[in-house]
Amino acid sequence: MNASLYNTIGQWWYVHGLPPWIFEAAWMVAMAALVTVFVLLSVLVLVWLERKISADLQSRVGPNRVGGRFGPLQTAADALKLLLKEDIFPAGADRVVFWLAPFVVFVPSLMVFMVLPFGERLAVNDLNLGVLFVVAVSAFPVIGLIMAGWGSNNKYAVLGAMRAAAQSLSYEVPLVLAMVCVVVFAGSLRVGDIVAAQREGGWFILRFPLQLAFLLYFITAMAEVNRVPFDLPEAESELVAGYHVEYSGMRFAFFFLAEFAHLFFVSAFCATLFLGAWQGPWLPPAVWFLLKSYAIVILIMWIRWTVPRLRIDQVMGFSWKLLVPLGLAAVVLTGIVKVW
Amino acid sequence: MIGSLWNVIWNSVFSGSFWYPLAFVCLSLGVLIPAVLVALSRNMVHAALWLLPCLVSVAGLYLMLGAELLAGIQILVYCGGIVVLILFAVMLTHGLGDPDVRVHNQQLLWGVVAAMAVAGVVLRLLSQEIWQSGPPVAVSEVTGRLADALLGPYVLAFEVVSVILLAALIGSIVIARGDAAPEPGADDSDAEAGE
Amino acid sequence: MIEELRSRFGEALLSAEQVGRELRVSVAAAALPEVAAFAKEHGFHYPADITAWDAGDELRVVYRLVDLASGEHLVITVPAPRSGARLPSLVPIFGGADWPEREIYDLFGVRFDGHPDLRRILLTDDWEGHPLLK
Amino acid sequence: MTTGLTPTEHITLNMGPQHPSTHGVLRLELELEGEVIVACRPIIGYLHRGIEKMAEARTYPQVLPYTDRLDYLSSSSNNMAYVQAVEKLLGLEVPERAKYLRVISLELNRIASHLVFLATFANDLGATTVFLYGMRERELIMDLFSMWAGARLTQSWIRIGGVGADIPDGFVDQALAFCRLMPKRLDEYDRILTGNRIFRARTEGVGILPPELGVNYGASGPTLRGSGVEFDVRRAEPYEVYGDLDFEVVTRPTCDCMGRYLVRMQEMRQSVRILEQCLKRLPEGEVRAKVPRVIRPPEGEAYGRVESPRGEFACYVVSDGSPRPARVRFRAPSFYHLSVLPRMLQGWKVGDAVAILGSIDIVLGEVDR
Repeated sequence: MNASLYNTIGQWWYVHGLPPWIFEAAWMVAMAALVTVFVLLSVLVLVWLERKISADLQSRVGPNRVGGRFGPLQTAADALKLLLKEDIFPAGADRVVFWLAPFVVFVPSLMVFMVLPFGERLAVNDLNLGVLFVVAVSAFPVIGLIMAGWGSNNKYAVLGAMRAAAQSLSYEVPLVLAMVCVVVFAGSLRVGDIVAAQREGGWFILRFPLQLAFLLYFITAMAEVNRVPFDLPEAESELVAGYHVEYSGMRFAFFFLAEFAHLFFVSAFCATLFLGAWQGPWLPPAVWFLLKSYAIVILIMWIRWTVPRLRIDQVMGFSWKLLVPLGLAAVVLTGIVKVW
Repeated sequence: MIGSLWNVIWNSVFSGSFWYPLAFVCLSLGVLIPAVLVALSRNMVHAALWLLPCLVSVAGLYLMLGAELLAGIQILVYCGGIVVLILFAVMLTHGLGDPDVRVHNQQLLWGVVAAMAVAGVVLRLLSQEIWQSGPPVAVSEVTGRLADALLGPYVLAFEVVSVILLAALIGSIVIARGDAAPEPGADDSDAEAGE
Repeated sequence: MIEELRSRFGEALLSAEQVGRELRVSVAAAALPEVAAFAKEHGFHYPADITAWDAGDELRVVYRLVDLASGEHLVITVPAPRSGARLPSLVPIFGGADWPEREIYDLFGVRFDGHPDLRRILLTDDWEGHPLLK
Repeated sequence: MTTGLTPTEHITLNMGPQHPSTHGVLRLELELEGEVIVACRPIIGYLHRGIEKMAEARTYPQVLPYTDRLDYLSSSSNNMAYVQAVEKLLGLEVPERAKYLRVISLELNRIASHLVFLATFANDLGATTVFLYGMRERELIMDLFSMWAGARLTQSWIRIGGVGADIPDGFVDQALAFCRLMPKRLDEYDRILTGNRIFRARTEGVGILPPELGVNYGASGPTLRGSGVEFDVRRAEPYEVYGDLDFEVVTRPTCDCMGRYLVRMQEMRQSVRILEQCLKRLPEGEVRAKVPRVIRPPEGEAYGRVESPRGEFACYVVSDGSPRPARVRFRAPSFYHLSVLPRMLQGWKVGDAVAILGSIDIVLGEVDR
């Protein structure tokens, strides 16, 4: 549907002799807006899902009033409340940095969705360096976290920011190594090509050395989105709330949105890289895509509500002493298998 | 009259010849202004943060030259890695209570001399070269060619560099570790006070 | 035990009686550290409780040491004047005396010589007076 | 940790008095080097209500409700310590049934308190689900408490001379049902938490309390037993009917957070064992001895000692022969545990601070009094 719409409008445009790049740009802006709306709505669903899943795991009921028996509108109500709250700047905060931080976190977490194929040709822009784009853009939010922590003029926030920086630097390495395995296997950095490669030879998770890469990706992805057992930057019982301890209202909502958008992204990207993306029998591609993504999301939530939190040095040691060597081994192994 | 002017603008707007220089000027300013602010900021963290737009603009310049891979790596390594490291180091070593440090200007004289010297060399080089302007030649598949080059003729050099970098990484860890850190709780005073 | 204490400390031992498993002794302030050290040598390792009470004419500072092996209690009572009292601190002998001594200082105004960090503990630093005095 | 190259700056972090993991209004002044704790100063007194002073102006029975507010997670131990001291002064003998009921109350309270420990300790380490599991079972005990005392926390059910009222019909069956359920739930906790690799990595070898140091600082209860010292007031100086009951004093030699945790987990099983014995042996009869209308103990002093869930909880009562006590002093185990805390924290990380603080299971109500 997407492809045909693109062709129809595009043809009309060319026939009328208008410059093609305006059409391309407008198309991209429209798709980006669409994806943004989709992501924001997904976040509402995800937050609700997280509450319901955690409630179920903890033998509680969870949201059960707003919007019916299962509280589907609870998150929307909470979001509305956050919008209406007073915007507080802590005394002694670095106002500009404090003001800017939520956006530095939020915008990249939306940008990464631009290369994600929601279905066949259903990506905003399937860059030929898609994977690199994802890795590069995901490097930004951590700067936002540091800005938030430092700008708040709060020691807990600074500790949280330092943890975020250390953790993100450590886990980016195995994350990239895991992606390198996939890229080597697919022979392309373009996300579309990676999906195509899985159409021919089956899901990447089923091909020999890539199970290791999947495991690495899954673990590091949990660390990248700061989820238990890697939620140290915001460890509630230690640092109260970490880097966003001083944020309230709208600004807090931005962090929250970014966190869940990022969670959805890493899950969706996981499905794209390893689980054959939108491909699947009978159901429409977009449905398959969502099913797989949500399966990973639920898995991450399940883990979050089951295990305790690690200590910062254990987190770092885990990455440098185990994941990085494993990642290197995975890359070498993938190379060997590929050359064979 | 007005119509023809409008035509000129219209045509230039829709051809690369208007946008390309504009983007170049914007990105250049995006490099230069933050760079000056990095040097002049009194606040260490602000200085480190100003690096960010500076480096992103450099990545933008790479993009304009059709070097997407380089742009991506620029952002990944410099913004995601180096700036974070700098921020980390600043926050760890610098007092949290007093964010404003004096920018040390004792070496102002030498700084000016050095800057003038560099500027002279650069200007001389610039004046010698004949610069072509205009939109870049469309370079297709830079990445692919880069990959072919790295894994083809230069594979040995590539591997040697990788090994050297790995060795440097391990070496720096060994140096940074220093002596084995004392085990927590194994403080001697604890034991003697216990009895 | 009583005999040993008496022969060792003589005049400083004001009174001594055995009540059930409790050996209640009263000693002069000056002899307190020695008595405590002596008690510790004899197995009373555990400082169960250190407190004080205002008996009207004087303060009584009560040290309860317990021998965990035998279950015996040694209750050392030290009389002290109601104002300006100074006692030797037992912190070098019993780490557990640290906070209780601060508490006694806070609530009764007894100063402990040799205490490493004698500050108010329960009340705020700018509190005037010592509330548990009658 | 200073390697001499770049001295990192120490920062002082105030943990508390409002902080999710200080279990009340405790303030820890931590001096940090990066994440490593260089020094710690506990600052207390935020919850000081002057209960000891107030007690001097109340009659003996009137003091009792104040004791509920000390260690609010196990009010019956506080009641028991005070009542025991007063009964010693009076030389009062309590009916057999009341003694059994008191033990039932104490042990139920011990389980409830240890469940809160389990819940908060797990929560401090980030395992939020276990928090709600602990609270879920605690609720069953709270139901039992409301049956006999009408209150969940501040029971004041143990009174001078016996207990407040006899247990209602159906109590014994409900309590026995709880005793049957609890071991299964304990197995469940073990499955989700005790064997968890992350949990073990966070607790094993962390926060060492050497036994000599513990004894020297007056530590007691599970905190001391986790360091291998077999000291339990229920065994050392049996009160009520503990002397006739069959139970083990659980100790662990490891001296770490895990040791203290395991001691409490095992103690819950022992408490279930004690409860079952008491519920089955519960004799018929009076639940309250004859107590004079105005309690006027003879001049003297008494020391009531109880093994509370946190350790040796004691009450030192001095009587001057009047209807009001001359001095009531509460010996709170948490007070002593907090005073060793700086020793246990040194050299550990901020994340460990909450684990170690959680493992000594303090209640600020009894620390500040």
